[in-house]
Amino acid sequence: MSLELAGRTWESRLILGTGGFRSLESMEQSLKASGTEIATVALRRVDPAAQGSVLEVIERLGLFLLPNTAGCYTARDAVRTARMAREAFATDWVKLEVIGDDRTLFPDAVELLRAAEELIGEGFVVLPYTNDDPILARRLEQIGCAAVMPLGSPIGSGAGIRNAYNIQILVEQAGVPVILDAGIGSASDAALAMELGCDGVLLASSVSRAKDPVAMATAMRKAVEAGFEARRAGRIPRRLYAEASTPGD
Amino acid sequence: MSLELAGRTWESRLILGTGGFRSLESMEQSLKASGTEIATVALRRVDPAAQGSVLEVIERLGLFLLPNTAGCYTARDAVRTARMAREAFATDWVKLEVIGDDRTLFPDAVELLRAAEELIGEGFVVLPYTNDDPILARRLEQIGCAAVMPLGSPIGSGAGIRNAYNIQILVEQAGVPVILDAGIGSASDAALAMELGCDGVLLASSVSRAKDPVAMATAMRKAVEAGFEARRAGRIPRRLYAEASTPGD
Amino acid sequence: MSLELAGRTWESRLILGTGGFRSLESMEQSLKASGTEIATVALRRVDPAAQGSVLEVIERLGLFLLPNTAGCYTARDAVRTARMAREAFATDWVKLEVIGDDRTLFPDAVELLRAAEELIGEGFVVLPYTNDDPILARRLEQIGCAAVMPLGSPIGSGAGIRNAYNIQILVEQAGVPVILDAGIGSASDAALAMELGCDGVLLASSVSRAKDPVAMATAMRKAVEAGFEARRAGRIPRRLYAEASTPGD
Amino acid sequence: MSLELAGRTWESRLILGTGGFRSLESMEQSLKASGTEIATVALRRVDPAAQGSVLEVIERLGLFLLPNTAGCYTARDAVRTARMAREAFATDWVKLEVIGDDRTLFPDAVELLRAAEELIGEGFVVLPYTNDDPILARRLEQIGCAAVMPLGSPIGSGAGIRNAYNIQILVEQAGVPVILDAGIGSASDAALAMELGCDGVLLASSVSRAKDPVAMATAMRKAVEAGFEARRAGRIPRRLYAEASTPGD
Amino acid sequence: MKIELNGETVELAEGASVAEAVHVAGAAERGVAVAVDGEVVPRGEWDTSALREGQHVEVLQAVAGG
Amino acid sequence: MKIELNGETVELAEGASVAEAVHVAGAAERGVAVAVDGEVVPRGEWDTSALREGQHVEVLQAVAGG
Amino acid sequence: MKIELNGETVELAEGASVAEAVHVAGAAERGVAVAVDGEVVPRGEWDTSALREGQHVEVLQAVAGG
Amino acid sequence: MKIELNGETVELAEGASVAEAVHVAGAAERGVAVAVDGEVVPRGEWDTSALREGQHVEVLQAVAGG
Repeated sequence: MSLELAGRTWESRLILGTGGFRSLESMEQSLKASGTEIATVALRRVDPAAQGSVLEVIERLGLFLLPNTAGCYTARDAVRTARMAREAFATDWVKLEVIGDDRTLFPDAVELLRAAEELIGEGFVVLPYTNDDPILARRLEQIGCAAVMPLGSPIGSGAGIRNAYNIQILVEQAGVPVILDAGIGSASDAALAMELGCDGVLLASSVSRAKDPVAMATAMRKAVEAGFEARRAGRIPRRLYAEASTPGD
Repeated sequence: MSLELAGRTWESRLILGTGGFRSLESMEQSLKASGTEIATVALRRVDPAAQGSVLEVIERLGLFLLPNTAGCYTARDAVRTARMAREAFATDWVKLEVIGDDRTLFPDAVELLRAAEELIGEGFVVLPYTNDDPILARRLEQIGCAAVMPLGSPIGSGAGIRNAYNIQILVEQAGVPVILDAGIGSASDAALAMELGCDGVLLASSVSRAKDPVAMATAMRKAVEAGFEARRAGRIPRRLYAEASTPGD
Repeated sequence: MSLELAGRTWESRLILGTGGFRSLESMEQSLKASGTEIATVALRRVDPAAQGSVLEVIERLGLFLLPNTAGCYTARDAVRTARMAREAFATDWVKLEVIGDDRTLFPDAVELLRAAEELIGEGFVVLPYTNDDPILARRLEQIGCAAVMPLGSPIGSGAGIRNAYNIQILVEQAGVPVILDAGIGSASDAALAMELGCDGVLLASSVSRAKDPVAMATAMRKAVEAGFEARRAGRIPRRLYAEASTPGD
Repeated sequence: MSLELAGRTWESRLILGTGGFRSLESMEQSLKASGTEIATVALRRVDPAAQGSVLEVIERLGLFLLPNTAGCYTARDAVRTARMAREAFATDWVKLEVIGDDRTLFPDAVELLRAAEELIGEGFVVLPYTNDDPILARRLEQIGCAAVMPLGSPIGSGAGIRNAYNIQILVEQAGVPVILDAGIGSASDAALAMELGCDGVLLASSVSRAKDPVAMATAMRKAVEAGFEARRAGRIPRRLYAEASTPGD
Repeated sequence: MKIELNGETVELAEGASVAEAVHVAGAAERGVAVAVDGEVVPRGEWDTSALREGQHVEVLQAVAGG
Repeated sequence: MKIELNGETVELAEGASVAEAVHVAGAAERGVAVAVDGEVVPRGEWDTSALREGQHVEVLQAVAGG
Repeated sequence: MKIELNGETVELAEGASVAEAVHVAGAAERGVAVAVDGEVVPRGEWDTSALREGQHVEVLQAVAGG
Repeated sequence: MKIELNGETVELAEGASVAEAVHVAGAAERGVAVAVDGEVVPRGEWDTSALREGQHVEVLQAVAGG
């Protein structure tokens, strides 16, 4: 079963960020190992000294490029960055990040909604990085976001999903795909996200900053598949006490 | 990297119990989907009415048969059952279960040690189902058990790993393979067990009693691989706050 | 050490809601047992049939009356309700609730901010019921709220504090008192809230719907004191392994 | 309601260890503030240089002295230490500790049972420090221990109760008082232990090594009372979603 | 004349005051607030402010809650 | 003579062998083990070892489990 | 004339085009976007749109991130 | 004669009593227990029980702990 986002279907439910890799080689091999079809990039001032290009890697692998608005603190910045990205990459898609502060990198609900509304009005396909508040998620959905991307814990914290209940509630109430974005630390976190009903997982640091990024990318690919299949398989209920698996016990 | 148990190597780190399946067909397909190389069986009085045979399934799939002593409450019962199993299946291997009560199905430390000592003296390869006490695990190792198999939570409870710290400590102190046995509910539990450093996972109910056992068996196969690879990949540390994945954030 | 809210000081750090009690007698005894100095009330259409009055109870106990805007889904409703409360009770204080839906009773960030801004402009002392988002909390603080009151889990759920990390972060960043509002189920939840650095706890259902509300009110009074004193006492660090308390161990 | 241990009744459900204090003064004030009626002491070789005496403190406060066998790794050592304690303090009571290793300070099930059996045969009132295994607890009860004292986490770790489910199960199955011993870090841990149904709490490091031991002792006294009263008050059930506390919400 | 009082249509004398509506609503002496067509009417004006045909009057009082 | 076979009393010919008891129990060809009065009887001795009046015979085989 | 290019003051010929600024900035052929005084300039207009003294020009390109 | 007292070799008069060893060990009046070669010696026998060459004497007292 494939993931549908804004009318396009994808075989992989894992989206990779390209930040934090030690080298373009490591990035390329990890992207390949992860099986992802979508990779995010940021926009920054031209640096003539920069070696090689993330763009070439993404094109060589035939991935779908998803620009983000990382580092924007206001709707105004985020909207301008999205417009620049549209011009630079000829894509209407944007991973919308509007950050509230630089310690938590948590989204700012008010500015996020403002930017999303503006960009949707301009015809963008908006994938907002949001917190785990189901009410905010519903607002983002109502104004026309193509998905909601709640965090599990702070970006790069590797702390996993700190409030699985909110994610569960958010998923139950969502009418668009839910992508768990930010906080994934290891494979079990990614599997849990899918078991909670998320439609996909977006991660970067857990792979790019792992001791062995390629091995972790492989692990994440399998973990997302495992969690997705486990969700569909229908797990057994949790019990306080035992339930014998051998007759007569 | 393959798992070594009592001098034999295995490609799969997932061991499946055969209890709880709705049919032999479901069992066979699930065993196949799980990729396991080892399947456990129990011994019970002959029932002439019984249709088909778990034995045929295991042989057809070319799996290694691991008899257990499920349902034994004393060392004496467990030892006798192990001897019967050796006679019936011509194997020295036994998954040793000595239960303390029928609500928790928790192992009885004293009887378990007694039975293990006796059976090892008789040349058995003993794989003991134990609790998450590192001290008991070390005693089992010291008397010659080929592995220790701590529970995550009660058999069939699907409650996952209730005390990840004890499993972590037990793994750090263990000199023989550690197989997480009992309590796995879904894929993320299996992945977590491997991330904690376990060498393998043994499960039954989470697959056999899932709505779709074959799908869950596939999920478990991938989850165990994902958790194992993630462990080796070297995860990022957990942080309270964020760590930007895009330069300049 | 006393709690300071909007220039007034209080000896008790426990605020009680008056909803959910089986009788006014039970409410009165519970309020007394809790040692609270502040009790919340709601506004509803006059019901001539209603027996007795929550107002008389609050006055008899000499408590400070804190009106809330429970049941409001828009800033407009909440503002009108607050104005009615000011007229009815001759108080500028209001516990501001603006709800996003009736299943979670989670606050609606956008409408909440709108209502808070409006009411602060009209000279109200606004105590907003908010979610555990530190960014939203800072906005509420910046526009002049006298405190922020994050939820631990949904109102009446008794699920405790589902994301202790967010509460910890919110407290670290807050410049106004933080009152843990909603989700408290038992005494340990209230103690934990204070240990996380909250300045107070607001609860209702955990006491009013307990089998023995008066006993639970007493427990909550002690738990809030215990948590507050434990926070100030400076707890020992958490360790994975042991640290002997007897010399020579 | 008072706690009954071995036929004696106690008003306080908090037992304090005397290890880890920075001074006898701090110890005395903390013991007083905790409201405890029982204090544990260890036995060591006479040190003529030692200033003052823990014994005098305990007598001055009129506390019941409970010797422990801290530092014993075998039944033989523990039994001898208990006999010495009986001789030194003219008491039949002993907190029985038989440790498995010095990193976890976890009890050794086998040696613990052996020592308990021996000491009970010699007429001791045995209060065993045990792990959170309900099966081992039942064995200790069956051979005549006056209580069982499961750990929440390693001694001095301050990690709280790592497996609340096992404590809950242990309490449900216990026929003697259950004292949560070891692992308490802060007040909420002590309250939780009582809410889980424990009859008392034994702690040392969390008070003696706190920045302000006297303040923490006060907090622990209130927390144990709060948890005990909350348990008896009958808490509300945990829900995933909200339950309005105001009519008409 | 007819007004809507707490959601129910009631008959009041022409030019009845807010105070009368409050009385009809059965409100207590204290802890009561009134809004006419969504606007709060200060207690001080209850006697003097007359109601008009078809106005919506809300009379609220304290209930346990929150 | 009477023996107890898997908990039920059955009538066998005098000096019936373990093999006959296994047959009566309806056991499959393989994956079967027998204990007489708690002692395991190796498959190799089934034909030769005769049963005596009143002995308890357990014939076990593999079942799904664990 | 002087303009501010990616935060630094640079000297360009009178009426220099956006395309020239992009060249000076050392941008790659593709994956580049330009904003002049905060307004995005479509690639199609780079050659034709002339810059004026003191304008702020931002030339951005893709970097690994997010 | 030489005995081992709390791990150290000390010289005592021939036939010195346990009580003397306790004194030498510097033990307090109360809360003290003694074991000779691993066997506890009841306080009542301290004066009367004589020590022999090479015996191991442990004199313990209460310390804060547990």
